[in-house]
Order: sequence, then C-alpha cells, then structure tokens
Amino acid sequence: MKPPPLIEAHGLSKVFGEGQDLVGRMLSRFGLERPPRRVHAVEEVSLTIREGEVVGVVGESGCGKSTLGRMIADILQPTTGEILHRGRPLGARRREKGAGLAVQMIFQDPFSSLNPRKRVGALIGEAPKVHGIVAREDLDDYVESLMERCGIDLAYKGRFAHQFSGGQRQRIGIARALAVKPELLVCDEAVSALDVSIQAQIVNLFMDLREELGLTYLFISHDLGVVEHVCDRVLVMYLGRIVESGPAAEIFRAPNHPYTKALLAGVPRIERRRTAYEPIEGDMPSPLAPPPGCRFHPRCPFATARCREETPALREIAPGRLSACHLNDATA
Amino acid sequence: MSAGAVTRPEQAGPVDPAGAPRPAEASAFAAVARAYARSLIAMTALVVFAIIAVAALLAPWIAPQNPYDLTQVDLLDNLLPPGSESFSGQIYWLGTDGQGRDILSAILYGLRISLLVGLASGVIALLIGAAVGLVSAYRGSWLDATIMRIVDLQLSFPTILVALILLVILGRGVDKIVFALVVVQWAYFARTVRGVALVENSREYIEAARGLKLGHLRILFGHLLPNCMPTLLVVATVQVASAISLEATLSFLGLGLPPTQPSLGLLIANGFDYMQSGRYWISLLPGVVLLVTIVSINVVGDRLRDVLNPRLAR
Amino acid sequence: QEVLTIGVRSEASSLDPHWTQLSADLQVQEHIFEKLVNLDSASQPIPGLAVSWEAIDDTTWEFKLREGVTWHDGEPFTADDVIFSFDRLRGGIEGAPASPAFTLDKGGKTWEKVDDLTVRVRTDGPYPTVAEDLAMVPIVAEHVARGVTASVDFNSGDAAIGTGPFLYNEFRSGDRISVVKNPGWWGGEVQWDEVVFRPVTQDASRLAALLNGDVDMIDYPPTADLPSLRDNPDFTVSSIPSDRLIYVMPAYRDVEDYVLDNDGNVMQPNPLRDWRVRKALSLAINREAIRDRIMGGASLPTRNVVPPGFFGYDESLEADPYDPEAAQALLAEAGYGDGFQLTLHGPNDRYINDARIVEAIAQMWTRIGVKTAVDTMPRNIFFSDLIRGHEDSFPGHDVPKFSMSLTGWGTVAGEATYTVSGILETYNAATGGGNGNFGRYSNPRIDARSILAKRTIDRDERLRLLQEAINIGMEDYALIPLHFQVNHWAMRRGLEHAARTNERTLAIEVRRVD
Amino acid sequence: MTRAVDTPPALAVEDLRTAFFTDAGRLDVVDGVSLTLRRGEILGLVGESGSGKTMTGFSITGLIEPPGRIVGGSVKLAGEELVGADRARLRALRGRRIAMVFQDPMMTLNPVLRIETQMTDALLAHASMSRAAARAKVRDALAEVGIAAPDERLRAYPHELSGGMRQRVAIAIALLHEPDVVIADEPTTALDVTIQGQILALVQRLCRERGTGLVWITHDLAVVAGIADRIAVMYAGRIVEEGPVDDVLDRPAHPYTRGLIASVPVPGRRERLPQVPGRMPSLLELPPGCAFAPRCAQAAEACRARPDLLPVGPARAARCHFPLVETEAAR
Amino acid sequence: MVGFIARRLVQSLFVLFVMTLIVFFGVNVIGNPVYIFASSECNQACVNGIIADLGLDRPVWEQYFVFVGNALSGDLGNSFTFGVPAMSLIWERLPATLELAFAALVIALGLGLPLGILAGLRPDAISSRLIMGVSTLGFSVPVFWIGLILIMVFSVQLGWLPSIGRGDTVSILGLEASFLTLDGLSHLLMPAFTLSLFMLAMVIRLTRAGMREVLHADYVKFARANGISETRILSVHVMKNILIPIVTVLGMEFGGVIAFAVVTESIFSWPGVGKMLIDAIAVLDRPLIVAYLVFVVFMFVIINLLVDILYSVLDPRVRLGGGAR
Ligand SMILES: Nc1ncnc2c1ncn2[C@@H]1O[C@H](COP(=O)(O)OP(=O)(O)OP(=O)(O)O)[C@@H](O)[C@H]1O
Ligand SMILES: Nc1ncnc2c1ncn2[C@@H]1O[C@H](COP(=O)(O)OP(=O)(O)OP(=O)(O)O)[C@@H](O)[C@H]1O
Ligand SMILES: [Mg+2]
Ligand SMILES: [Mg+2]
Repeated sequence: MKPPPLIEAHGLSKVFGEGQDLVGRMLSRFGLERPPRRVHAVEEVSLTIREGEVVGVVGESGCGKSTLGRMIADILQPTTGEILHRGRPLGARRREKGAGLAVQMIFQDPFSSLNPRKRVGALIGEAPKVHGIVAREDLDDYVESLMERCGIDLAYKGRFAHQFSGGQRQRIGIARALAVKPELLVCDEAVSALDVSIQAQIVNLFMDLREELGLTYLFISHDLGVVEHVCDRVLVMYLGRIVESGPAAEIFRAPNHPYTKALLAGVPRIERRRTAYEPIEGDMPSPLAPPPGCRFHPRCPFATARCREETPALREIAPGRLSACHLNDATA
Repeated sequence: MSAGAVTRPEQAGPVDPAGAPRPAEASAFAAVARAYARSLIAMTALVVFAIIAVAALLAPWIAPQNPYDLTQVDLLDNLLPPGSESFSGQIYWLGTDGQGRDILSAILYGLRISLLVGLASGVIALLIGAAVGLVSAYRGSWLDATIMRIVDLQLSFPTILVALILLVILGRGVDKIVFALVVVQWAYFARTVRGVALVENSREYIEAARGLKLGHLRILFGHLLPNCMPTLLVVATVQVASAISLEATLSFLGLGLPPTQPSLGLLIANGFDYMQSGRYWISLLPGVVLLVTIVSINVVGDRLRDVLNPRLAR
Repeated sequence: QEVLTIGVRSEASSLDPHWTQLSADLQVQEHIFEKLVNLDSASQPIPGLAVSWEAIDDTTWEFKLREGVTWHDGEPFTADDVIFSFDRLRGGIEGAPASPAFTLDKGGKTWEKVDDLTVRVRTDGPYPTVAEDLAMVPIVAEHVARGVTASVDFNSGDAAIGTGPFLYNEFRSGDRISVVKNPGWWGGEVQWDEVVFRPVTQDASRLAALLNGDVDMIDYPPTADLPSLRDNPDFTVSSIPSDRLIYVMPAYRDVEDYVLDNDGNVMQPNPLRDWRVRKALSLAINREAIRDRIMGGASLPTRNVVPPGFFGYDESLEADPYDPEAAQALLAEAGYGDGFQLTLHGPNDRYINDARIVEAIAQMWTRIGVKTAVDTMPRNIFFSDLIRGHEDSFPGHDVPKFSMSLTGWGTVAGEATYTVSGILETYNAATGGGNGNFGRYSNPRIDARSILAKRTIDRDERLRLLQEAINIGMEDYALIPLHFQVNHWAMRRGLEHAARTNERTLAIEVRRVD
Repeated sequence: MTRAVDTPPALAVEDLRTAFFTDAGRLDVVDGVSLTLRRGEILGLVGESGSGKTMTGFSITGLIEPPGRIVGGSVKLAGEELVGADRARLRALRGRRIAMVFQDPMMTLNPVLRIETQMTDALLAHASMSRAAARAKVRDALAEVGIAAPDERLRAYPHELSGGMRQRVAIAIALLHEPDVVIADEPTTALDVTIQGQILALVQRLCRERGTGLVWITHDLAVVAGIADRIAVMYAGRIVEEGPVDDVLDRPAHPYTRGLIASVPVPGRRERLPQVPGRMPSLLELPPGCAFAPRCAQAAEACRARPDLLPVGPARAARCHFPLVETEAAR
Repeated sequence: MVGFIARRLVQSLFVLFVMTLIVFFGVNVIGNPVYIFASSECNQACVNGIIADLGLDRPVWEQYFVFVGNALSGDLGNSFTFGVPAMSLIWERLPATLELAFAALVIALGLGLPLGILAGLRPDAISSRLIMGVSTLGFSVPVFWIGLILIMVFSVQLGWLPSIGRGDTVSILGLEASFLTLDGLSHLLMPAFTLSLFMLAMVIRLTRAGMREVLHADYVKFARANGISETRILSVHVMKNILIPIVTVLGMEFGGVIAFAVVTESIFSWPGVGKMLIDAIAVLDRPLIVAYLVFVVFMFVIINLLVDILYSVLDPRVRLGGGAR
C-alpha cells in the first residue's frame, strides 16, 4: 500500500463571523436586527500535498488563500473538514518531547511577523527550547547553525528585529520556522513584500532549503511569475473555492477555467511590451454575499443560465488536472 | 479599520531608512532614553520628579520634624509665617500650619502619602487591568465581550462618584483610598491594554508563536505583554497623576485621609481656610508642590508617549 | 426696598416647621411661624403667641393666647390652631426625619382648649418646663395645614402661612429662600422688605461672598479670619457665647477597645475609670491655647454644662487651669506614670473647628505621656458609631463604640434640667435618662438629684438640685468640658446684629444703623 | 504617438535635488534627477523601495513637507518653472495642469467625506460653476473611468468601495481638469492582477485620447514593460539609467538594471535566479562614488568617483563608469 | 440601531441594579441618618419613632424590595431631608447642572479647538509649546483648588465676578437659564470655566494630535495635489476627521463632567444636583443618593447613545452594530 501523503485535507471550510448574544438573538427573532454577518472564507476545499512537492496557491485578494494556509499550518481551526498529516489528524496527537512540529508558516509581513522585543537568538531558539528539540547546552550551536544555513550573519545574534532589513527579517522568520524541524512550510506571500532584488534572494533560499532538507512547500502568492517559477503544482482559488488545479506547467500553458485564463492574461510580463490590456471587468464579489451558482459567473464572459444556478463541481478534466466549470461538460 | 493593510512595510518608518542594520548594538532602552533626552522640557520634568521622589523617600531623614509625631508639633507654634523661629529655636522655613506643624516637613511627608497613594493604586490597577485586558484580547469571543461590557460599565460611571461612594461606604484611610482608586482605574488599564493587545494579537508574530505551539501563558506574558508595555507605561504615568489629583479632591470633600497624617491634598484643603486671612503658605506651598509633582509626571508621561510611539519606534 | 441677604452654612431643607429639628431649618421657619413661647437672646422664655402662662396646679398649665393675631392670609389665630398643631405633631408626620413631637411627649402632656384664647396643658406629674418645651413647638394654621402633604406643600408656599414677621416668597432649592415683610405683624414694624437666605457650604466661599458684597451677612465666618475681619473697617462681627458645650467624653466600660497600654494591649481595668486619670487629662488641656490658636480667640473655656445666664449655671465652677506637671503627677499617683495609649474620636463637620480641636487635644495629651491617636469623620458616620457603633449592638440595644470622643451638647431650652439628665444621668433607654451619655457614666448621687429636678416645679429648689448634680459630676470629672462655642456672624458695615445664644440667625435681630 | 518636438516638453526636470533634514542627518532623497516628458508620453520610473521615486514625484508637484525641502534644480511644466513658485501659483497649477495619483487607494480618499464632496471640491478648486453643474460633471467623470452606477457611487463613502474602484475614483479626480502631466505613484501596487489590468487599460486609453503625459512610478518592471514608452531606473536617489523601454529592458547599460531584470523569474526556467547580492544602502551611509559599487560585480577603483548620467546610445543615458551596452549588445 | 439601543438599555438596567444594590446596602452600613436629624434631647423612644417614620425599621433587604417595587412604578422615594419626591428634587435642580456642564462644554470647544489647531499647525513654535504647557495644568490641578483661587482673584481681590450662586435666570421652554442675562452670565463664567478646564485640556490635546496626524495623511496630500485651497482643506477635509476623536472622548467625558460638577458646584454654591449629592451624602439621605445615581446612570446611557449616534454620523466607517465598540 502506498504510504499516505504528507498532508491530506478533506472538505475544509472556514466561516468567520460574530456570534450572536442573547439580545441579538431575541431581536433577530422579531426581525429587528439582521442576523450576524458570516464570511465563508474557505468552502469545501480538499487537497493533497505529497512529500517533497511545491504546491502553489493563487487567486485574488480575499479569496481565502491565507485562511487555507493557516488551517494547514494548524493556526486556525477549520469550521468543518479535517486535515491529515501522514494519515493522522493534524495536531490531534500528543507530541512526544523532542519531536518537531509537522508544519510551519512563513508570513508575508517580515515586519510584523517577528516579535520586536526579542533578540534574534531568542526568536529562533525559543521554540526548540520549549519543545525540547535540542538540549539546553546545545541551543546556541543549534541557533547558529540555523542562522548560517539561512544566510544571517552570526554577529547579529544579539540584535532586535527592527535592526534588520526586510530580506534579512524574512531569513530570520525562515530560520525560526526551521528550528522546529517542520516537514511542510506554508509560505503565505512570503516574498511579496520584498524588493525585486531581494525577492530573488529569498526564492533562491527556499529552493536551496528544499534541496538540502527535502522540505515540502505550500506556496501562496498572487505573483504568478514567482509561482510559475517555483511550483510543481498549482491550485487556483476564487471566492473561497478551488476552481482549478494541476501541474504548474500545464496550467500556465493551457489554463482551463475561464477565471484562470483571465488571470493569466492579465499578468504583465517583462517581455510583453506596450500591451493593450483587455481585462475581465468587475471586482471579486464580497464573500459576505457570494453569488449563487458558479461564483465566477458575474464576471465570466461565457456564463450561461446553468452557471447562475448550479455550482460546478471540481472534476478531473485530464490526469492530475481538476477544474470546476460547466463548460467542460458541454465540450465533453 | 483595515485601510493600512496593503502598504508595503518598507515605508513604515523613517528610523531605518533603507532597512540597513544599524552599526551599533543599541538596546531598545538606550534608544528610548536618547530620544527622551532630546527634549529639554521633558528632561527637566524628569529631574524635578526625581528630586521630588527622592525627597519624599528620604522624608524621615531630611525633614526637620516628624509632623506625624504629636510630641513634635506644638499648637503654640501655629500659623507662623515662613522663616519664623519656634520656641525651641528651630526655624520653620516654610512656616507652620494651624496645628503648629512645620509646613516643610508636612509637605515632605504629605508627598510620601500622595505618591504612595498614586503609585500603589496605579500599580495595582495596572496589574489587574493589564491581566484582564490581555486575557480579554487574547481569548476573545464571549469572554472578551463580557469583560469589555464590565469595563464599559465601570468606565461609564464617573470616577469621582465611584470613589465618593466607595469611601463613604468603606470609611477613611490610605488603604481605603487606594482601594477606591484601584476600583476606579483598573478599567482604564484594561481597556487600553486590550486595545493595544488586540492590535498586537493580530500581528503575525503572535500567529507565529501559536504556530510554534508555544503555550498560551508563554504567548500571553512572554510575547503579548512586553509589546503592550510602552502604552501601559504611558497610561500608568497619566493615571498616577490623576490618582494623586483625585485623592486631593476627595480629601477636600472630607473623605480622604486622617487629619494627623495629611497628604498634600489634605494640607491644601485644610490650609484653604487660612488663605483669606493672608496665611497663604499653609495652602499655597503644598499646592505648588502638588502642582509641580503632577505636572512633571504628566510631562514625563507625554514625552514617553512620544518616544514610545510605535510608529516612531519601529 | 431694603433687602437683607444672608449667606448661611447649611441649607434649610423644609419650610414645614414640624418636619425636623435642624437649626438650619428652624431659623428660616422662625421668620414665618411662631410659637406660644419665644426665647430671648439668652434662650429664656418670653411671651410669644401666648401672652402669659401659669401653673394652675401641680400638673396643669394654662396658656393665655395673644389677641388680634392674624395669619398671613388674614384669618384670625385661635386656640384651635394651637390644638391642631399639637395634634398634628402627636399624630406623627409621615416621613418626617425628626419632628419635634418628643417635646410634647415629655411629661406625658395632654392638652385642651378652654376658650378661643385659652389652652390648658396637663402633665402626668409635676413637670416644671412646659413653657420651655412649648418654645420648641411652632404653631401652624389649621385652615391651611389640615390635610396637606407634609413638607411638600409648605415648600411650595401653599401651606407656608404663619403669623410671623415675614411672608413666604420663594424657595429655590439649593439657591435661595426668600421671605418678605409682613406689614401686619403684631410684634411691630419690620425693618426689612425682603430677606434672602443663600446657602454657601464652603467656609472660604461664604467669606468670599461677604467680602465681595454678594451677601450682606454670613453665619459661621471661618475662625481663622475673625481677627482680620474685626480689624477691617468695612465689616462688623457680632458674637455671643452659644448654648453649645463642647466636651470630651470618656467611656466607662471595664474594657475599652481604644484604650491600650504602651505595648498595644487592651488595658484592664480601664484607666479612664479612675477619676485621677480623667482629672489629669483635663489639666493637660490648654483651653486658652485652643481658644487663641484655633478658635480665633472665640470660645469660652468652662467647667459648666450650661452657659452663663442659663438656668443652672454655677459661677463657682471655673475652667480647669492648664497644668501639665500636676497632670503628670496625678497620672503617676494613679499608677500610670508611664502613660498609655488611646484614640480620640470626633466629627469633622459638626462643630466649629472640631477636627482641629481633636488634633490639638491629642497633641496635649501625648505630651503628658498619653499617646493619643486621632480619628475624625463626617458627622453621619461619627454619630451613628458614637451611639451604637459597637459590634455588640443589636436593634433596640445600643452600645457605643468609642472610648474617648469629642462631642457637643446644646441646651436648647435655656435651662439645665435636660442637659443634666441627658449627659450626666445614668443611661436608661426606657425613661430617656442619659440619652446623651455615650460614655455610660453612672453615679447614683447625680441620678437621684436629676430625676427629682425633673419633677420639681419650684425654681429655687430645682436650681439647687441641678447645681448639686453638676458639681458632683464635675468633681468626679464625669466628662471633661472644654468650652462653650462662641458664635459669630460677620456682616457689612452699617448692620447691627443682636446675636442670640441658640445659634439662629434671625432677620428681625439685624438692623441698619447707617 | 504624437511627438511635437518643437513645443517645450510637457514636463522638464533638471538636476532636481531634495533633501530631508532629520535628527540623524541630511538625507538626499532626490539627488540630481533629470527627466523629460512629452505630451502623450508614458515614462516608467522604476526602482527599489526607498530609492526616491515617490519623493521625486512629490518634488515635481511641490508637495514635499518639512523636514524635507527642495534644495536645487528646476521643474518646468510646459516651460513654467515650478521650483520656487509661490504657493498660490502652485495651487493654481496643481490639479489643473499637473496631477498626481497615489499608491494606496485606501489612503488617498478622505474616509469621512462622500465621494461627491471630494470630487466636486477638486473640480471647484479650478472651475467656477454651481454645485449642481459640478455634480453632473463629476458624475460623467466617474462614468468615464468605468464605474457602474455613478450616481449611487457619488453618495458613497470611500470605505464602501473596493480598492480598484477607489483607485479609479482617484484617477478620475486627477483627470478632471485634463492636466498636461499626471504622476502616478504605484497606483496598482496594492491591487489584484485583474484589477491592475483594468486600471492599466484605463490609463493607457485616457493618455492616448487626451495626450496627457504620464509618469508611472513602480517597482514592477513587468508593468512598465507593458505600458511605458520610456523608462528611468532610480537607485539611492539618483537616476542610474534612462532610455526607450525596449532598449533598456533588452540591453541594460547599468549593472543594477541588468541585475533587476535578471532577478525577475522567467517562465519555464526553474533554476536559481541570478540575484543581486546585498541591498540598497541607507541614504545616510552612501558610499562616496557610485552608490551601486558595493553590490556591483564589475566595480573597480574608478567607481569611487561619482559617475555622471552620460549618453550610452540614441536617446539613452546611464550613470556608470563601465556601461554594459556595447559588450552586452550582442546578447 | 434598534439592537444597539436595546443592548444599551439592557446594559444600563444591569448597572442600575448593581448600583442600587451597592448603594442601598453600603449606605446602610455606614451610618444612620436618624442621629443627624434627632436633637440632643430626643430619647430612645423618640429615635425609634423617627426610624419608623423613615421606614428604616424594616430589614434592609425588605426595604430594598419595597424600593425596587416603587422604582418600577416610577417612584424613587421621598428624600429623608426634604420630604419631597427625590426625583422631583433632581428635576428641579437638574437644569442648573446641565447649564453649567454645557457652558463648560462650549468653553472647552470654543477655546480648545482654535488653540489646538494653532498648536497643531506649528508644533514647534513657542506659542504652541506654551499652549501645550498650560494645557497640562488642566489635567493636573485639582478642580477645587483652581476654583478657590479663581474666587480669590476675581471675586475677592478684583471684585469683577460674583462668587456664589446662579444669578438672574430667564425661563426658556420652561427651563431656567442664566446665560441669557448679563447677571446670570457673570455668575456662570467662573464655575463653567473651572469645570471646563479638564475638557479644555483634552480638546487642545486631541485637536493637536489630530492635526498632526491628519495633516500628514495621504488624503490631505491628495487634496493639496488637486489644488484645493488650504482653508477648504482645513475646515472640511481635516476638521471632520479631527472632530471624530474629539466627539468620542468628549462624549465619554461629559458624564464625568456632570459628576465632577459635584466639586465645582460645592465651591461656587451652584444650585445644581451635584451640590445636592454632597449634602445628601453628608446626611445619608439614601433615597436622594440612590435617585441621583439612578438619574446619572440614565443620563449616561442617553449621552453615550447620542455620542455613538453622532459618532456614526461623523464617521461613516462606523456602523451602529453589535455590542462591542
Ligand atoms: N479573522 C477573520 N475574521 C473575519 N473575516 C476574516 C478573517 N480572516 C479573513 N477573513 C475574511 O476571509 C476572506 C478570506 O481571507 P484571506 O485572508 O484568507 O484571503 P487571501 O486570499 O489571503 O487574501 P490576500 O491576498 O489579501 O491576503 C476575506 O474576505 C477576509 O475578509
Ligand atoms: N519624512 C521623511 N523623513 C526622512 N526621510 C524620508 C521621509 N520620507 C521619505 N524619506 C526617505 O526618502 C527616501 C526616498 O523615499 P521614497 O518614498 O521616495 O522611496 P520610493 O522609491 O518611493 O520607495 P517605495 O517604493 O517604497 O515607495 C527613503 O530612503 C525614505 O526613507
Ligand atoms: Mg493573505
Ligand atoms: Mg513610494
């Protein structure tokens, strides 16, 4: 039997929304108050991440990429659905002393993701110390080896985060994540905030670490160029749902879903000069009031009556490729 | 309001223009101290406050008289103007009050009580308020809602009334005053801390700490609390000042401290009856000291607010 | 328009004369309402609405009413009004905090109308002070006061119809009460067209209001300012010793919570039970210093319980001299040469400079080795603790709390009978004896004389009994008298005020002299 | 493209210098910038964060605030000097002849005023008409930038609009008076790809139709490649390279430009990205000569002297002692 | 909106409940008003009579239930001292306090806004530093002290202003107002100024802080970039943003100001509810104390509600919604 994949998620959903207090419940019973607003940030998402893979997640702002990432990284509890790590529920089992954590997250904002009141040594060393991953006396060496691996000057061990540039902070964040020996790194827009020239440095660092440590990545980004560069497989999200997934190269070469197509068409590329842009019109609808049927139909140039009523399922359209579009049925 | 969510952080602050590491291993404290020292007024206020605090601390050793020891106070020396000499040849530099108490000594001892009241209530209220506020922000949901309702209730009730009622019910004494002030003030701290903690809590380093499975207590007190400290400190200075001022007002209303152990506020209140008969020193001098004390604390607090401003510090 | 504006320390709460016994209320009410018997400035009874009274037998007093008196609305004043007023009080006034009904209860009084101008009062035994008692009972008009809501209708003016020198004009709570001249007053021409009482609680503010001319006259000028006011040609000060005795009251239980030895243990026996200790404490008090240094020269050091001119005053009793050496010697003789500790309690908003006096006494006692702590508090707390603050109290059984306290006693009726009974007689809840005796002092020799005096109509005999009782008490230092308060009023130049002993400020006693 | 060579350029910036006088010292945030913009031309101004792009924009429009100050150089708007012009004149020109769009659409609109108020205020600043007329005009302007239901939107507050819509409102405001020059400071950086596409299309069209000269500030080379005619690259307050977009992107003359271009991931190539080592220095600690020298592979002794912006080809210039054009031309 | 108000009401009912409980039992613990009213010659029987008259002879909890029962029907009891329904006493004196508080508010805004704007426009100028320095005093100095000093200087020494009371009033809409007569105004000036000091300092600070923040905001820069005139920017674009925190904070503090009137009224003998409270506390007039507090809480609820509504008007980003603010 095949070993279970590193991470397997089934039917993940996440609903945000204020609960309702007693008064509110009473009032809404009499129709005096609107029921609380609920955001379905992620809906019915299933995915599999195999060991050693780099999986990209792309989509517009607010489509639920970060929420998905956070759930996978065990920072947010999914409202429904479950996440299995090597076949066992994530975070459910008791960790034995000294074992690493399965998943770690690298954050978008290198300025807010480091505690400003801790020195670099403590930032990196705290978690392995708490979890007993290294012996107390080896901690210094351990921290230094991580710093070296992530390209941080050892002389800076006693500094505070605010004394570093964005790129260096991101390195510190990576070192901090690596310190608990994760198997999967969830990179949520990990390079988006960095300058062009620094971005390349960090992307390279990720690739190096992947090779050296055999890490697996869930790479969340809206920068399609970077995603195309680093990912093996790509998930395209729209309004909380996955609309298309498949090997990166194929998706970028021949996108199937109209949304993916539009997304790729809109990306400026350095080799496309004086482009006449023909963008999809309209903004992404508010997740508070998602449109019925296919979530994309209000902006979709090919939308039919069916798209307005029936939510398309994510279906295999080719080996390893899934798409959620009624148009595929029509052609098939 | 999430308006700022998309600014690129590199533009956040001028402290570190291009994100280059600073050459010196400057500790945060030294940086704050340096920034603080740049204002002459604030430095003066700090020095003045330090002098006042030291004088209050050393009162038993530097005061010419123990104004609480009734054998040292002589009614026959009462109402002497500044610079007068007593029967026993002692000089009352700032005069005496209606009981023959040396004003200088009374001020020094009164400062002790006023500062004690201010600091004690400030610190206790801070501890309670900070703990409540932190937990509230961190736990969120119904606990947060409940705590904040209570805080709202407390805050919606004017301080002076609460203190008045409590003192009427509890009776008089330093401990009672401190208690009343704590009851009045904790909510301010709780709300401020919660506000700051909510902001900090939404920062990614807290999420990172959760992702690292660091444990709630450690996150609360090791990560969240230190980052709320600057704001807390500022609120604390303001609250200490207002506690001192409130105690003075309560003493004035006759609900403060026992008359043989006057705080500055009580000295002022007692001395006011003598004001119109030209014995200004009994009320005016303690008043000036109270004023200088509170102003200096406020100025220090203001400056701290400026230099600890996260927008400047990060 | 002659307007007199008076700044008063306490605001009158009601114009219903049967509502309270607070001086602040009474002094305003007295402008509108009158009593059968008036008190002169030395609190001695003089004719009021009654022109004369006599005891027609041991238990019956007959009062002849004044003829031709009319109410402010023109109705004639008759015996029916008197009977109505007495009945109204006896019936109890709904919600009244402290109506003067008890003065009618004393001696078990009953009353009847003889004719329109004659009223008889009967008592359940020989009872000498009926006239003094009736000086506390204002008379209201039956035709307006019947069926009105107590206090409310008086404050609005509807029922505030009396026979007095002034008519109700305006009652603005917290701001002013104004009365205007009654042109038809039987007592003669009234000088002021209007009199306005303005409450100014803060001493300093009240003085300021006088100084800048907002008011013409104030009561209780701060004592600290008395010397400068006297020196100021723009202002006049009037003064008179009041009937209020300020004294220190020791407590006599075997064990007192606030009397400790030098190590802080409760002492047994209680040293305050030793008269030498009490005398020592009295000798240690420098009453002149208190007078000069705290009271602005205005107090009357004393060893009496009623002021000069009052029935029962004994000239032979002179205030104790200040003699700390003798005091220390007495302490040593009593076996307390090393001193002990006690706490002196007192109010801080009741008597003139009360907290300051407490502090000064503490100073003086500490000097002879009795280390005295001070605890002063607002009067509401002080009096309820004083009377029944001890933890052993339960409803119907009052146990005082303090071991030594500063308090005062006002001899309202101008005569010593109820003063002796109140503060020197043994406490007896049933008879009302010793109702001000919160030290629980008890001396059969005093009790015998005091109880007898209450039943003795013959003035000379009563005077002898009272003076004997007072002398016994003073010899024994049952309590330690300090002084009689001297009350002051300050007014702008051009006013003259015949001050009265019972502390009230009456406009008819103020006249223009320029 | 219309190229009226004989008339003065829409915007001519000559040796513009702006400095901030801070506690830590003097920062030359704009250090001798020269630019020329013709009518209808789109100039891309690229550079890393902190390189002085925004400050260049503010300096041109006279919006530098203390402790900053323009310390030298000239800005000519259709021949009229702006540096040193009095406040009233500057105010009269701003919004009418030269306009600016800011990076963050969340922050550029006043959160407590209705869109209508903000737009009519901007309109009435330079035109006298009734509020009603202004409203009608403003409504048309909104429709023109592709906002559906403009009447409804006029009543809205900024927070009720999406980021893309807000940016369109800002653009509509900037274009109200059909200015000669618009400076767009990273107006799409905060927006999604699909919205960015909409805005780019809009701006392109408007410039083409109205002949407005546009300075498009960005750090994204790809965007510039898509819309700009010419490109200027900034580094540490200075322009290091300038020229037609194809020339610069295909044959960069400055090593920094080349590094930038190289570090953009290229589709299909999964190998390590060539990276420029190090990072841009703090303006407080600039090396004496060429600011890029510490990160430059070819740096030599000569680089200790400050290079000038010199022509390296037709209509091109670079600030390098060793421009790469000749050697790399054959690439 | 409905939910918002409903929540507020539930909340304030709860406060009322807790507060009456505390005050009722608390006041009972401290002392007994009877001993203040009783004359020295009043014996035990007489005292018992009074206690019965005031209804104090019943157990406290029973008294409390009676109170709650009456309160629900709108009767908060009669004042022990005045014998008048406590609520009517408060109504009688309320206008004076409100007038004082509003006058203070007007002074705080009228003086504070211009000063704050001045200080915010040129933060480093000497005048700005001076303004800020003086505003520190407003926070620091106890109110009673200022009040007494003012009396000393302006009433006693200079004789310009009266020191006590309210002066002539004119009746408008059935309420007595003193600000419409010269005499009334002269009486109002000092107490209102004293009371306003704290708010004044606050307004100055908030305005200055707001100016400093808003002046540098992108949207102000954008307005400038569009050539909108400075006056228009300041008076509309900047001002509306600045007013938001000021309104919120002032709204929160306004209740406190009414409460702090306790001190001011006592010093200036202003016939308002605050002075009455002090007197009521001195004689333990429990019905009056409780009624005052009930009224204060009620007032707060209303003020807070108004402020929240005003706030949502000023700041379109705020929705009146769930409980938490
Ligand atoms: N804590 C939260 N409470 C309420 N709503 C939330 C919360 N976090 C996210 N959301 C909402 O969930 C939706 C998805 O948010 P998410 O952050 O996952 O999007 P994203 O794809 O990461 O967007 P971006 O590209 O802007 O980071 C958004 O509409 C967001 O407003
Ligand atoms: N108020 C200021 N005080 C001091 N320095 C400033 C100030 N504003 C900007 N700077 C500095 O000026 C330099 C140029 O800033 P500018 O905003 O022009 O950069 P930019 O190229 O627009 O960067 P970004 O791409 O991040 O917007 C930076 O180093 C910045 O730190
Ligand atoms: Mg995200
Ligand atoms: Mg910029």
